[in-house]
Amino acid sequence: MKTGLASVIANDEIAERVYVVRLEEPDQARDVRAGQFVHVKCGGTADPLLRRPLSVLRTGANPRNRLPAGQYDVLYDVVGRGTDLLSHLRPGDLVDVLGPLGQPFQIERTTKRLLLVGGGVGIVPLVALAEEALRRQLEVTLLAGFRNARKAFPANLVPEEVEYVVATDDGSLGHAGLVTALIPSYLNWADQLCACGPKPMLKALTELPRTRKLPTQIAMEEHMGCAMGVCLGCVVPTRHGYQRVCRDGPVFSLEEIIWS
Amino acid sequence: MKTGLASVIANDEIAERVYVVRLEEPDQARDVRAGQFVHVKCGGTADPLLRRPLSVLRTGANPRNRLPAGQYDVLYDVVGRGTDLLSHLRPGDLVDVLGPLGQPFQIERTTKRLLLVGGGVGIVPLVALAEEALRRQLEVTLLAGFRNARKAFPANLVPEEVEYVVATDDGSLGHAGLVTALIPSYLNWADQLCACGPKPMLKALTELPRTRKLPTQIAMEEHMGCAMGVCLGCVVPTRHGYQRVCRDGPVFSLEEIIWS
Amino acid sequence: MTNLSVELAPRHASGLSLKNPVLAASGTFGYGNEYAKLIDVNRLGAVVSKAITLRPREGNAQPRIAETPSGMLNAIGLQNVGLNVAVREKAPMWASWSVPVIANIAGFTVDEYVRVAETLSETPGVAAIELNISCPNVASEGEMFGLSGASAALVTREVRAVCDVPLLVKLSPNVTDIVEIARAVVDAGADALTLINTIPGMVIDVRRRQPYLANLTGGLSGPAIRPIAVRMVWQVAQAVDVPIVGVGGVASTDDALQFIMAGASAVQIGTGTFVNPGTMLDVVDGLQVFLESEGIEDVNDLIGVAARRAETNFEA
Amino acid sequence: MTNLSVELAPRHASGLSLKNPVLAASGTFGYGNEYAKLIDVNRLGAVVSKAITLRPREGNAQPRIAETPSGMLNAIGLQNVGLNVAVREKAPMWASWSVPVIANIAGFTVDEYVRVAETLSETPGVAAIELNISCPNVASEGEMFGLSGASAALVTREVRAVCDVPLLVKLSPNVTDIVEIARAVVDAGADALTLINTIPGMVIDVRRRQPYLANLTGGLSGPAIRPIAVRMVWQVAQAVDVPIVGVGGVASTDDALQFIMAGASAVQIGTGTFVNPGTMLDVVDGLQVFLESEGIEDVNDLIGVAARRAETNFEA
Ligand SMILES: Cc1cc2nc3c(=O)[nH]c(=O)nc-3n(C[C@H](O)[C@H](O)[C@H](O)COP(=O)(O)OP(=O)(O)OC[C@H]3O[C@@H](n4cnc5c(N)ncnc54)[C@H](O)[C@@H]3O)c2cc1C
Ligand SMILES: Cc1cc2nc3c(=O)[nH]c(=O)nc-3n(C[C@H](O)[C@H](O)[C@H](O)COP(=O)(O)OP(=O)(O)OC[C@H]3O[C@@H](n4cnc5c(N)ncnc54)[C@H](O)[C@@H]3O)c2cc1C
Ligand SMILES: Cc1cc2nc3c(=O)[nH]c(=O)nc-3n(C[C@H](O)[C@H](O)[C@H](O)COP(=O)(O)O)c2cc1C
Ligand SMILES: Cc1cc2nc3c(=O)[nH]c(=O)nc-3n(C[C@H](O)[C@H](O)[C@H](O)COP(=O)(O)O)c2cc1C
Ligand code: FES
Ligand code: FES
Repeated sequence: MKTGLASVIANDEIAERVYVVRLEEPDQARDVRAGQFVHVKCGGTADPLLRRPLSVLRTGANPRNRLPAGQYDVLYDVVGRGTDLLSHLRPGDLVDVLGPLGQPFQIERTTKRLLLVGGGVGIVPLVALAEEALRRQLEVTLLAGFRNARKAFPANLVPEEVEYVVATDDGSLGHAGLVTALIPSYLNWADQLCACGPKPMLKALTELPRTRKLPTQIAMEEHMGCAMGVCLGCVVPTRHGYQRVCRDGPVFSLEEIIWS
Repeated sequence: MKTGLASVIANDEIAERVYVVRLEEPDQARDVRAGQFVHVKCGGTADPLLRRPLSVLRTGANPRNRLPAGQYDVLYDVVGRGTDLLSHLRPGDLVDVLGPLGQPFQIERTTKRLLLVGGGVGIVPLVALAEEALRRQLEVTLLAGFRNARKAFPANLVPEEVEYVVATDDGSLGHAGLVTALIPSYLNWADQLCACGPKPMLKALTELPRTRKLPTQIAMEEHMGCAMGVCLGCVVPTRHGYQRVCRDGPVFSLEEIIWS
Repeated sequence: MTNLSVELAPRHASGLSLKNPVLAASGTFGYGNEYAKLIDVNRLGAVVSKAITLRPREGNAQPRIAETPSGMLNAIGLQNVGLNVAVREKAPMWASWSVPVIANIAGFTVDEYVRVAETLSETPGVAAIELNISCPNVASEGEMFGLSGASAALVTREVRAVCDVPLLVKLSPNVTDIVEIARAVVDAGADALTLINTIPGMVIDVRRRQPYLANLTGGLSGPAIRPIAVRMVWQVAQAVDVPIVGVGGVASTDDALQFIMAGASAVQIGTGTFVNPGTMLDVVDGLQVFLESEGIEDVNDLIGVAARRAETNFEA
Repeated sequence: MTNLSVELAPRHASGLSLKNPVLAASGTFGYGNEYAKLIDVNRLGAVVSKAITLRPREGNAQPRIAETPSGMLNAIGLQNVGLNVAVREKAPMWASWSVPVIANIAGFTVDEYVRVAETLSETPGVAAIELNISCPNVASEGEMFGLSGASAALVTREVRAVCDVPLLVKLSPNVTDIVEIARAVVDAGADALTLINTIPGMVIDVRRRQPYLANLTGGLSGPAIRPIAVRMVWQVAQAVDVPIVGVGGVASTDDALQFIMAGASAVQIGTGTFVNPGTMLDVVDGLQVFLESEGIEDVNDLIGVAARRAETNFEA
């Protein structure tokens, strides 16, 4: 973990208002694990003030990813002022990045078949996790939900070996409807589930028909101040009181979380 | 006068931390006169908040300037956060520009030999004025003071027909010392004087040895809020009370100003 | 179809009905004509004039303004043409416009306020008066009128007595309990409240090792103060039953909606106009678009809606 | 060669001498160890802990923070581990550091404050206590202790009586007359004053038409409030003769110098650390560079220099 000035290698629009920025910062690229995030300063002035948390999509440190060892990719959807500023970055620009931060996903030792469920940009850490899992020769299925075809990430973002199943809210690509509707048919196949996406999607996981115990980890989102565990701005209610998404998470065991 | 999104055609460093940005906004290019300025939003967020006033160096509307009719040049010294943001502009970017604003220099009908005295970026409106004067076939001398050779503007910025005399504080280019020391030898030659630069330089003009009346106009600087004449932030004390640099100026008759 | 018009003085015979809830803030729009080349002033809800005092004022020495993070300090020192010139030269111009002009008035004694208010209230072209009580009171060792309920009420009452047009009182935010002041001023006869005026601030010029502004302190305005202004509008809206005009850092339609939903019947825009002269008209258009896209027929239905929702959704 | 060290409690036997005038602000640096991987905490002048209350507190519901122009609102609700855990688990860690740790304490009754202060003041590892009086006082219908001179003085006096270590009192800016509160608190025994705490603000979520924060309001911090904080430090510095710790929006060496020149003996940095974890150490280094380049031997010579200069240069 460090604060570093990462240099922009590329910054390309891969879906409607969705960009992948490739950054070079060897220490950060080396250390990052799937599910961890970086905290990015957008623009050089006091407005917008706070950094933006963004998951790491892939790192050169994993030889499976075809990018130089000192580089890593971050994917962002342009939803507000900070991400809009990022979309104007050009190769050669410097970005102030803090990270990697947070607890990564943990693949259980016994896991052979990993089911990943992502909504929107929530699939970012799952792609990273898929790469880690493939390195360990697991079978991986990624179920991904998007608003529509224009917002869907191109299939080449996902490793070839992964079974990649897409659902869109409006049916403009893949299955029509919520991605969670796809899960039941994989429940018997999978021996671990990892998910990331909007809160309603994650909450729906608690209501899946369960015939046996399926260890489930989820990556949560909350607005962040420090991302270092001090401001207590990013907490979520858990069975052991409020936990910090930035430090105790973003990855939590599903059963820990108390849903409101 | 209008608020327009001007597009950046070029943005080049012409001396140490001094840039010329070429903008395209036909209405503004058409209307602007020497001594007028534009009020430029630097960056797209609330910090820095206020626009920055910058004089126009040359406009395509004057056929003597070799640039397309809808374009104009602005020259700026990078001294703070706003001008630093400007220095990152690249061709194709859009800049929010309000103007042209303020009262231009007026060449008197009887003037034949125009003496211009500029300090630092103060020579910008004088170059514009020189172009206007040359169009009317006047003789023009421009005395320019800079901190040092690195900060001095290249001679090709000044029209060829102008006698261009440089002084630097440290003597690294041209005469050593203050530009105002050069003025006396031109006093008999000139029949009008126009000046722009730091306050001490302008004030020194009141102490020149005068053998005859030499009509003198100066362009003043003050920090600006609105640049539209409403906030009263930019006033200077004159013989008719406080006057607004943005609206009543920036060009004033030297004798109007009350120096503190 | 959708209605943008609001009433700022329902208690007053004139009503002070505006065609939309977007006003130019005092001191940031001169006497109303300076921006005429850039925007159609008659499309505004109303224009509030620069503060008018009994006698013309020179104002403070330079520097008068300083930029701060997302804000600015000003210490203009109430430079203005004075009552006589305002009546003779500005009011006739105002009378010729379709947009109502509200005269902002300032003074250093109650008597000064009263004389300015009395004259302006009888002057054609003045639709209403906005009492700026953020001025040092000569009689109280220069403490601002707006800092205590008693002195704020006193000046309001005296002005009310001579003022035939609607009376808005503009509150200083620089107080422990804005609600107390608001209540006192409403009880003293204010038809509406404007809040907030600027917040005193200081910038030190570290090179010269002294305060940057000649006046030492200046008033902070702009987006930086918006959360404070919205909070005060919210607090006061729960406590009084006259219309509130929200002001402080509005730069967009969303910002204006924040004030309206917090309880303001209208907003004023000041520093936002310096940054972008089109801000006020953009907000007028933006409110229209918002109402249409949300299927709301009347902007009045949005006033204070956040308080009503919060009651049901939070246990606060 | 140059001296950066300052004394925060000259009236107290311990002096509370710090090696430099840069402190981590309460609530923005946890219990001091969270940033250890990023910066050398022992290079700071001091660390101020998150507020400690008698019993552990869960804090408020989400959302707790909102970004605003050049600032942020927080409504954490004093979530903390409580006195017992602080004494058992945090203080021993503090005792092992060379950097002094100042325990920030909060309470809802005078008795709570007193009990927390008494225990902490006897706990090794606690170098001083900072009294956060921006808390709702249960006995006064939840009005903050810090809003009146009387209640601020009361809690200061009671805590002073049981507190053997130096006592800093942290003032709320949300008052008409910060000088009155400052004087009252100094008379009641404060060794030093910290100002300012956050300013109450609100953001409305216009999509959902309700306040964004679950707590409705939150405290505004960050660069947006810096001019207000500098002005208050300036005012208080003219009025009291104890050291002042300036806080509010410091993000650079120049910002820290503004506070020092306005009269602060030291600065705290809060939100600035969130934005850039290196801010505090950058300021320590920057102050050193400034002193050297300006040929000033002792940072103490800069404290309040702007007031001395303004007296000679302005007629204000
Ligand atoms: C651990 C974590 C990992 C994330 N990974 C990704 C990712 O890989 N790709 C991606 O596109 N997005 C990701 N997000 C969401 C991303 O942080 C927000 O979309 C982003 O902060 C929005 O910033 P903005 O300035 O564009 O939006 P604005 O709405 O202007 O932001 C205003 C404020 O709200 C915060 N905010 C807004 N939306 C969110 C959100 N969903 N989560 C947290 N804070 C938010 C911003 O950080 C900022 O402080 C992640 C969030 C978290 C907490
Ligand atoms: C009528 C006029 C014409 C000008 N023409 C030119 C020009 O052609 N080229 C050029 O390089 N500069 C010119 N200046 C000066 C230029 O406006 C400032 O250098 C610029 O505003 C500095 O902005 P900054 O953000 O880089 O500096 P900062 O110091 O960060 O600015 C902080 C604040 O101070 C103001 N400010 C700082 N210096 C000045 C100054 N000298 N005059 C006015 N405001 C200032 C800024 O506008 C801003 O509000 C002109 C000024 C005026 C008034
Ligand atoms: C340059 C300037 C001058 C002002 N003059 C006055 C004034 O004369 N009378 C008054 O009541 N308010 C005055 N104000 C305060 C504004 O009307 C407004 O209350 C404040 O600026 C907050 O709004 P804003 O953030 O939109 O600017 C002035 C503000 C500025 C920036
Ligand atoms: C997230 C957060 C939590 C805070 N918690 C406390 C606290 O527990 N006690 C306290 O006295 N001040 C607290 N503060 C106030 C800060 O210590 C400081 O006074 C304020 O943030 C202004 O400084 P800044 O602009 O540098 O952040 C908190 C501030 C923030 C942003
Ligand atoms: S963001 Fe500050 S504790 Fe998590
Ligand atoms: S800058 Fe506002 S009056 Fe000149």
